[in-house]
Amino acid sequence: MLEFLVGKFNYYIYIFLMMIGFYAMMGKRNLVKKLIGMNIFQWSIILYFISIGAKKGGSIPIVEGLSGHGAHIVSHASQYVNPLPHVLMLTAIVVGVGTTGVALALLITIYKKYKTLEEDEILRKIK
Amino acid sequence: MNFYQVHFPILIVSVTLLFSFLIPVFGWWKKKLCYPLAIIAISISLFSSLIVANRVLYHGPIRYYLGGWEPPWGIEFYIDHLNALMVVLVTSISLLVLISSKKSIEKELPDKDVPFYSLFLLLFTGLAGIVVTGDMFNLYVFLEIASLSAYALIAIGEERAPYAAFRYVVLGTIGACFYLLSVGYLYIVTGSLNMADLNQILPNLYHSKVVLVAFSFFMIGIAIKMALFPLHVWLPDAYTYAPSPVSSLIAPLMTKVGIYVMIKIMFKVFEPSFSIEMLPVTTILSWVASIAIIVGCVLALAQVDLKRMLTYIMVAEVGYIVLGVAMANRNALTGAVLHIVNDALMMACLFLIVAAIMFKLGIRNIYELRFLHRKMPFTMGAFTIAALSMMGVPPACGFFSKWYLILGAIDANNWIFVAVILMSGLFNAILFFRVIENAYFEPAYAHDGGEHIEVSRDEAPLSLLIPILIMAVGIILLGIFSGKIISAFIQFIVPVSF
Amino acid sequence: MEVIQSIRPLLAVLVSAFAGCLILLAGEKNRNIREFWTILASVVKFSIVCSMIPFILEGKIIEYTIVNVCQGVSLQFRVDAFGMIFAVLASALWIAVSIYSIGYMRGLKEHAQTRFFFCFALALCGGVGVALSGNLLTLYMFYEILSVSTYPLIAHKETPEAIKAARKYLTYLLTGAAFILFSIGLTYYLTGSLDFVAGGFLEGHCSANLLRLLFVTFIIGFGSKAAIIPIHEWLPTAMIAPTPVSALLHAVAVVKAGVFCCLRVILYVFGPELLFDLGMWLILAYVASFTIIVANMFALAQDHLKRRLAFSTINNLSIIILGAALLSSDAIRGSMVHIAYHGFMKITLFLCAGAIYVKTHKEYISEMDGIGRQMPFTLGAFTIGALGLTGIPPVCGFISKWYLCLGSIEADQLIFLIVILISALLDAAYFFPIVYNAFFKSKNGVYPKFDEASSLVVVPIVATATFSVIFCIFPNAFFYFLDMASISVQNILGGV
Amino acid sequence: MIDKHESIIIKTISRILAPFVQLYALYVIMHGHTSPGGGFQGGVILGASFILLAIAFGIDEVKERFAERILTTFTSMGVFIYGFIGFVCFVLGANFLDYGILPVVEPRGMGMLGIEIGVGITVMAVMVSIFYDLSTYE
Repeated sequence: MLEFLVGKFNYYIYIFLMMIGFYAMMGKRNLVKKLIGMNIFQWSIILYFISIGAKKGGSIPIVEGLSGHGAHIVSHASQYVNPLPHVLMLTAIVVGVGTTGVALALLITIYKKYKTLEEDEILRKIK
Repeated sequence: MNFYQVHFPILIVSVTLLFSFLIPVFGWWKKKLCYPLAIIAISISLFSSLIVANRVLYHGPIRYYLGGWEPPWGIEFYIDHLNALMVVLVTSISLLVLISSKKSIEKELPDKDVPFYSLFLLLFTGLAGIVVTGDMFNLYVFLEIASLSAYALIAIGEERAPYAAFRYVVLGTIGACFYLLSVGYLYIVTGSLNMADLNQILPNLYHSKVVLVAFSFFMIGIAIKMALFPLHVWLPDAYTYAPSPVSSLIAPLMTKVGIYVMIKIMFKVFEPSFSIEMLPVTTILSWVASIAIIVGCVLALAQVDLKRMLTYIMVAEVGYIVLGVAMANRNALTGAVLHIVNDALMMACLFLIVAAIMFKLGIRNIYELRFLHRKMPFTMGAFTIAALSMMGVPPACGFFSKWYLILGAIDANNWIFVAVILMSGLFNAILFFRVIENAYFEPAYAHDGGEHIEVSRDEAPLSLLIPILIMAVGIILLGIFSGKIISAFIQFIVPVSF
Repeated sequence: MEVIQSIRPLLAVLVSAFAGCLILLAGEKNRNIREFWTILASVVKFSIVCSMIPFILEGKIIEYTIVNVCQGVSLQFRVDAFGMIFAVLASALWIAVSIYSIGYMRGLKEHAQTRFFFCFALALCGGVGVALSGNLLTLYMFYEILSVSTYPLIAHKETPEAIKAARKYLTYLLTGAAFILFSIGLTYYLTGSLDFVAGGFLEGHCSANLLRLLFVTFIIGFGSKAAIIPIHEWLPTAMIAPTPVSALLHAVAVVKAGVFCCLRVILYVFGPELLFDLGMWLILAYVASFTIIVANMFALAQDHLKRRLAFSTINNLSIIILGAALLSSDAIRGSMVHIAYHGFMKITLFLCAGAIYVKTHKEYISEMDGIGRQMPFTLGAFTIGALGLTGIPPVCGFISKWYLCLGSIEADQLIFLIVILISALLDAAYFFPIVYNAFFKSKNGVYPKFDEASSLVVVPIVATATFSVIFCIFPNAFFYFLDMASISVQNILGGV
Repeated sequence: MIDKHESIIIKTISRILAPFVQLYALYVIMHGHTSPGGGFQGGVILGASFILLAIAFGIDEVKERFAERILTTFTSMGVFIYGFIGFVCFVLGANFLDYGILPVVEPRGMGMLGIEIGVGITVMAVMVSIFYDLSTYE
């Protein structure tokens, strides 16, 4: 049982973070807190992706001792951490930044219009 | 193949991407150049998508390796019959909506037209990219491009738009993250992101828990993106308060592209047998879809605002198509894919008409649409054609997709779905005749008051009217020639195992 | 049964649609041109339809395929003898009614006349399309066009009752259409093709019960337009429409299309033998005779002239269905001929009702004492029509009733013979009082002086009345209705 | 409005620190194709240096040096570099973004570098413009 727990601890962490983010999005009334919850939600998935690529004893995916003329030297892959999730997560991070940027801009316009960020007050003002 | 034949798939996406960044620069310098630039960009994409569709028709699927890398490593654009049909659909409707948006943007959002056009092109790039790409993660990137520009476009709208857009942001991000999670899970198990590649690796992995979890995450994520019944909460507010040219672009295409992704993943990545025998996915989906149809129609009945009524009808139409897909037999799937095309056209036409009415009269309440048939005769004529097509009156295209759906339901021998499809036809009839009645027949006091209220004809501006009329004629032609479209494209889409 | 390919059926159908667009273009401003387009279209349509009669009489069938919808089904016209009867009827009467409606609309200075004539032309396009269609899908298409294009005509007055009547009209017809769509889908699923085959093509494709269910859904679907009793509600309330509408559409084109489709289903989809084995023909016969009796009872009670005529139409439609349900050769021939002859007679009655309304604004029979002296021609034609409908010899109603009686004897079903005779009796019961009041009663001794409606109104009435008499003396005059009926009976019953 | 910061310490340190941050950012961008780094990270660091100046000296000060209009052109310019390189490979016959075909001495590396520079510029410009939009609340 213990090794099952220790072996898979990164999955538990990402699920735990995800649920925190999920709760914040649903539970919290303040819109900024919802936004922070959304960020936690996104970042837990990025963390999960990075944890996929990890290998025991693997170093960062940079090929040393290569004069860089791009020849396909056979490098033993087990030495290096799997680079693909890292590349994917670059894009996911940029997407996260983009979403947060748009959401913050929305919050500013909402604040300018309703002078509050509490959801139930906004709903009352809308009706 | 000569030189330029090869590179058209990438032209569809990259030209509009670059032009969408060109427009803000021109915006500072010479404002009135933005609209022609946008038109050029999308017509180039339309031109290249037509060529691509033509080549797919005669030479079969095209594969285009971005950066020259072979599929398992690099990203590839894989265009088969389903993609070709969707690309042509997306580009043609975007072009028509763009032409019609010039006037309504100048009236509704006078100072925001430069960002509008660049975001419009970015949204188009996202949609075209989703439909063209053959790589799972690349599809996520295009999905996010489309969603982000959609969030921003919706937020430009009237007073309640930012709040509706914020709710759309939150829900849309959850959907996209679920999709990303399912890509991650598939990646752990199979080690590849390419759809065609996955199709080979997955069949012998169906019993592993990870693949089941990946499939369920994927279905929830895409259900949010296409506003399937329980997860459609964001759609009515977002599309009603968005400015009218924006809603006439997003409404017909965003949900249809979501459904395309579902079909692609359910039938092209995972084997159809997976979602029929292994997991009871099709039964669940078909029940959820039929509830979606009923709830969509009933809620639409309760609406007074014409545009909000159309959004609820769209929830029902999504249920329609998903029901066709979920019934998993040849006729039903043909009906579903044909309905994607028909419904996109009908919805675009209806939303453009609402935009024209908003532009001219500024009202959306159904019961205030008085004397419309004399004020805007052509617009109301197009509305009647689109309404008849939604109801399933034969010469228009709506009937033929309903015809295939009913055949599929009878083939699958579940009579409840046949009843649901026929019922939704009647619901649509009630919904649309309510509007036609108000628009065409003035109340009695207009007569008994002796003289006849003389109403001058002030039709919507030409640039708004021509796209509407083109779409109305298209609805009729698509109806008559649906047989040709099926034999040309949809025949090959249906997986051989049905 | 040699088949000719020719574009005539498509032209015949599209003429009125094209004329509709021209009418829209002409618009309110230049009314005379618009009226000219209507008359020209009706004449051209009638001539195209008549040009096809010689081929049909030689036993040929004209076919034309527009486009292939899915395998085994395409939008296709197949003109056979039975379809020709209804097409000739509709286009011939359209000429009479279009002349009449010009006089009527101008007489009452109605509003929105462009919309009226446009929808009229579109409705005729649907009507003739139903007559000439070759398979169930094309039939369904024109059936829907017919229902939808008559909606604005009913709501023409735009009073709340008119709008409510139109709404009721739509609910009945679109629910019926849903039933039809289901049954067409089921037939396609069972047999793989939808083309009409004289004598039926549903033989042994599935279990008897499913066939019975299919027959019931077909009859409910088409019955809603053929105004069988439980689902006839919309016809009397639709009488609020202007008289040319209720004359041509609700007496001839629309409801006849419903009966025509019922007959198509009974004779060309199921076929007499299959129906006989299923035993469904007896149930249909009982439902039809129940409708006949009850409709006549209602007619007796109506004081509003047009509602009484509406109930008499319901009664006659069920007589046609009863004739077909008896499945004997004479009965079928009688019902087919009754479609044509009833059209001519009933349109005369409706046009007279319209003329009376235009001239004296009287709608209720109780107010029409001594009107015969005031409008002798109109009421004379009314008497001829009334005589015909009760089946008295000099007018063509007699011939179809005669064949129907022969048919019911041939099918040795005496009950239905009695039903037909009772219906003739009841017809007399509610038509002759009108004639008597018109001519022999006078409002407190003073006979109104001669004052006919305008000639544009009276000429069509007299023409249709004389036609009804001619058809009795020479049943095969001009349009060879009787021959066409016997040809189609031969095809159906396999030359028995 | 983020206005001038009073304390001298903040102003002097940020004035000294800014160039080194920018230098480091350029290093990160340049070494994208062989060592850790690349367009995104470098662009963000570059953007951060301008934001640091904006916080220390106030928005208007930095806006004079780096106006809104230039920012938009920088964003577009970055994407055009990326697009231009893509189209050059496209015109020369290979697929979009296939650097192997470039007539440069070391095609793969140089092509990658060009893309990294374009992306770095765009990300820097977008970061700074997001900061401008969010902070100028009037």
